[in-house]
Amino acid sequence: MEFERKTESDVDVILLKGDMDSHTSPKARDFFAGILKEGKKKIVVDLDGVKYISSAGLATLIEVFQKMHRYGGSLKLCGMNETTKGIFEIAKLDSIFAIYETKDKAVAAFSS
Amino acid sequence: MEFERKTESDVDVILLKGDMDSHTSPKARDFFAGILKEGKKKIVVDLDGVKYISSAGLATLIEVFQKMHRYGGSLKLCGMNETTKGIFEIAKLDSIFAIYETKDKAVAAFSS
Amino acid sequence: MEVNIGQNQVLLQIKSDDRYLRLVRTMVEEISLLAGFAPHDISDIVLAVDEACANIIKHAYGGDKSKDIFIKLSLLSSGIEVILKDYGRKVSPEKMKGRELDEIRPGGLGIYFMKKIMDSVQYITRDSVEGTELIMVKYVKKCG
Amino acid sequence: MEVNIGQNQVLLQIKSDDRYLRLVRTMVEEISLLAGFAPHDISDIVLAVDEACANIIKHAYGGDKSKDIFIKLSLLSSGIEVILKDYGRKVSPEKMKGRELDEIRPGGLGIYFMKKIMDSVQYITRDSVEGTELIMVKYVKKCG
Ligand SMILES: Nc1ncnc2c1ncn2[C@@H]1O[C@H](COP(=O)(O)OP(=O)(O)O)[C@@H](O)[C@H]1O
Ligand SMILES: Nc1ncnc2c1ncn2[C@@H]1O[C@H](COP(=O)(O)OP(=O)(O)O)[C@@H](O)[C@H]1O
Repeated sequence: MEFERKTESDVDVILLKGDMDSHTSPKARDFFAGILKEGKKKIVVDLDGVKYISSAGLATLIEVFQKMHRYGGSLKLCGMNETTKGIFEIAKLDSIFAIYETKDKAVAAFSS
Repeated sequence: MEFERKTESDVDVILLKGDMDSHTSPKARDFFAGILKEGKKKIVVDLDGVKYISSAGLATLIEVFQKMHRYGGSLKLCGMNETTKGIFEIAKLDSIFAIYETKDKAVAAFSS
Repeated sequence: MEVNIGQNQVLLQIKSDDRYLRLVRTMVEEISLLAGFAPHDISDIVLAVDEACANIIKHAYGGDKSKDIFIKLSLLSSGIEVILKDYGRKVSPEKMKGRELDEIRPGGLGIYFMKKIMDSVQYITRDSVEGTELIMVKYVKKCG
Repeated sequence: MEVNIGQNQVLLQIKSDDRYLRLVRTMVEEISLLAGFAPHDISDIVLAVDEACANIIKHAYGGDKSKDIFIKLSLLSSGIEVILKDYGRKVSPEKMKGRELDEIRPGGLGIYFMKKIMDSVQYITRDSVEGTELIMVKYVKKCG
């Protein structure tokens, strides 16, 4: 997996690239641990580069979601494809996460 | 494999879709046999939908090329991707076939 | 695992190493395509088999990357059968059940996915035989 | 073929049916990716193995779709080894050579591709052993 991080106004945008399975998720977990340490309150995770996500990838995102929630931060997701959207739906996580079509919409949602 | 056929002025444009390997090439051979029977003189084969071609696929195209040559017809190819272009090059067929980047250029070449 | 396969079967043997999961997924994708499944079903089946393999690596083999996993894929007349064989820790098949989704927590989704996606999910252990066999079947639905 | 594989190996068993070639290709692609090959090399390796399998089906098994092909892929420290085992008609390894390209004709490119692409291509037959083993190796080039 590859990770790209940039800031748009006061929002941290994380672009993930690669499959999020049980092989790659530990790396994603480490990456997010570093970011959460900074106590970031507004994070957008862009899944545009993620073709596949398994329960291990979902677990990583749920962990980020819950940890941020605990310190009053908020996580938004965007850029899902048909496959990843379907997997969120089977897991009934589409109603738990704040999911946006595009990165711009997700970023904008923080200031509305 | 799938085949689409259309006519642009007096040129027959054949769009191929799918991998051209030893499994699919017999179908392609049959398809072309039907077209060559009509004695078509100007044919463009658009490989835009072909992600992969093996020696079996090349053999099919060489056969079309040679049969058309015998009755005074001419075959042009277009729409190759990096992979298929590479395979034509290893086989040194890039100098044998008339290869164009786009379908429009291949069709236009017939009237120049 | 026997080494005879039928005309409609392929057999893949890998080590219990997560880095081979991608390979397993592409293989399941190709066979599901041959079986005539729709794209939506194909990604589901890929997910189910990925979860099953990941569970074998994590639970049956406790993360030991050096053990064997056999994956036999069969094209049925209208569907696909996946058999996963491991030689690891046995758990009684009744214990292999997914949790409810009402609680949001990381983990515990694998078996839920498998049961939700496949038409049949069956864990088989035998006293005289090492390890576990997992048999999953999914049929091509004609409409919908 | 033995059923023991090493940590860096995967073993695929298929029937000698052309419809499984796509599956073989995606599998070779995935392992070549793990081996660290560049995209250009990966499509070449995929081609070489596809040609080798197609030859087994066509020549060693004469088109009989019901026979076995074993494909063992090994990640080397810097490259990939592909072993293809069939139980079909044997041909003396010296006869397995590609033709020159000066003549343009359909066919006869398979072995040429394999030798052009791989760093080593070796056919092995033994009097006491059924069929043929084909061993191909390609190394990751550091530059160029
Ligand atoms: N192949 C297996 N071998 C042994 N135990 C397993 C296996 N698969 C699943 N289990 C058990 O079933 C439980 C639920 O599995 P699952 O729903 O995939 O969630 P998770 O793996 O995240 O715990 C696991 O925690 C484990 O105890
Ligand atoms: N696996 C094999 N078993 C037996 N003979 C083979 C095998 N592979 C290749 N050959 C022989 O070598 C020849 C050249 O093979 P190749 O270069 O792939 O061209 P083609 O298959 O188009 O003839 C074949 O025609 C065949 O006689």
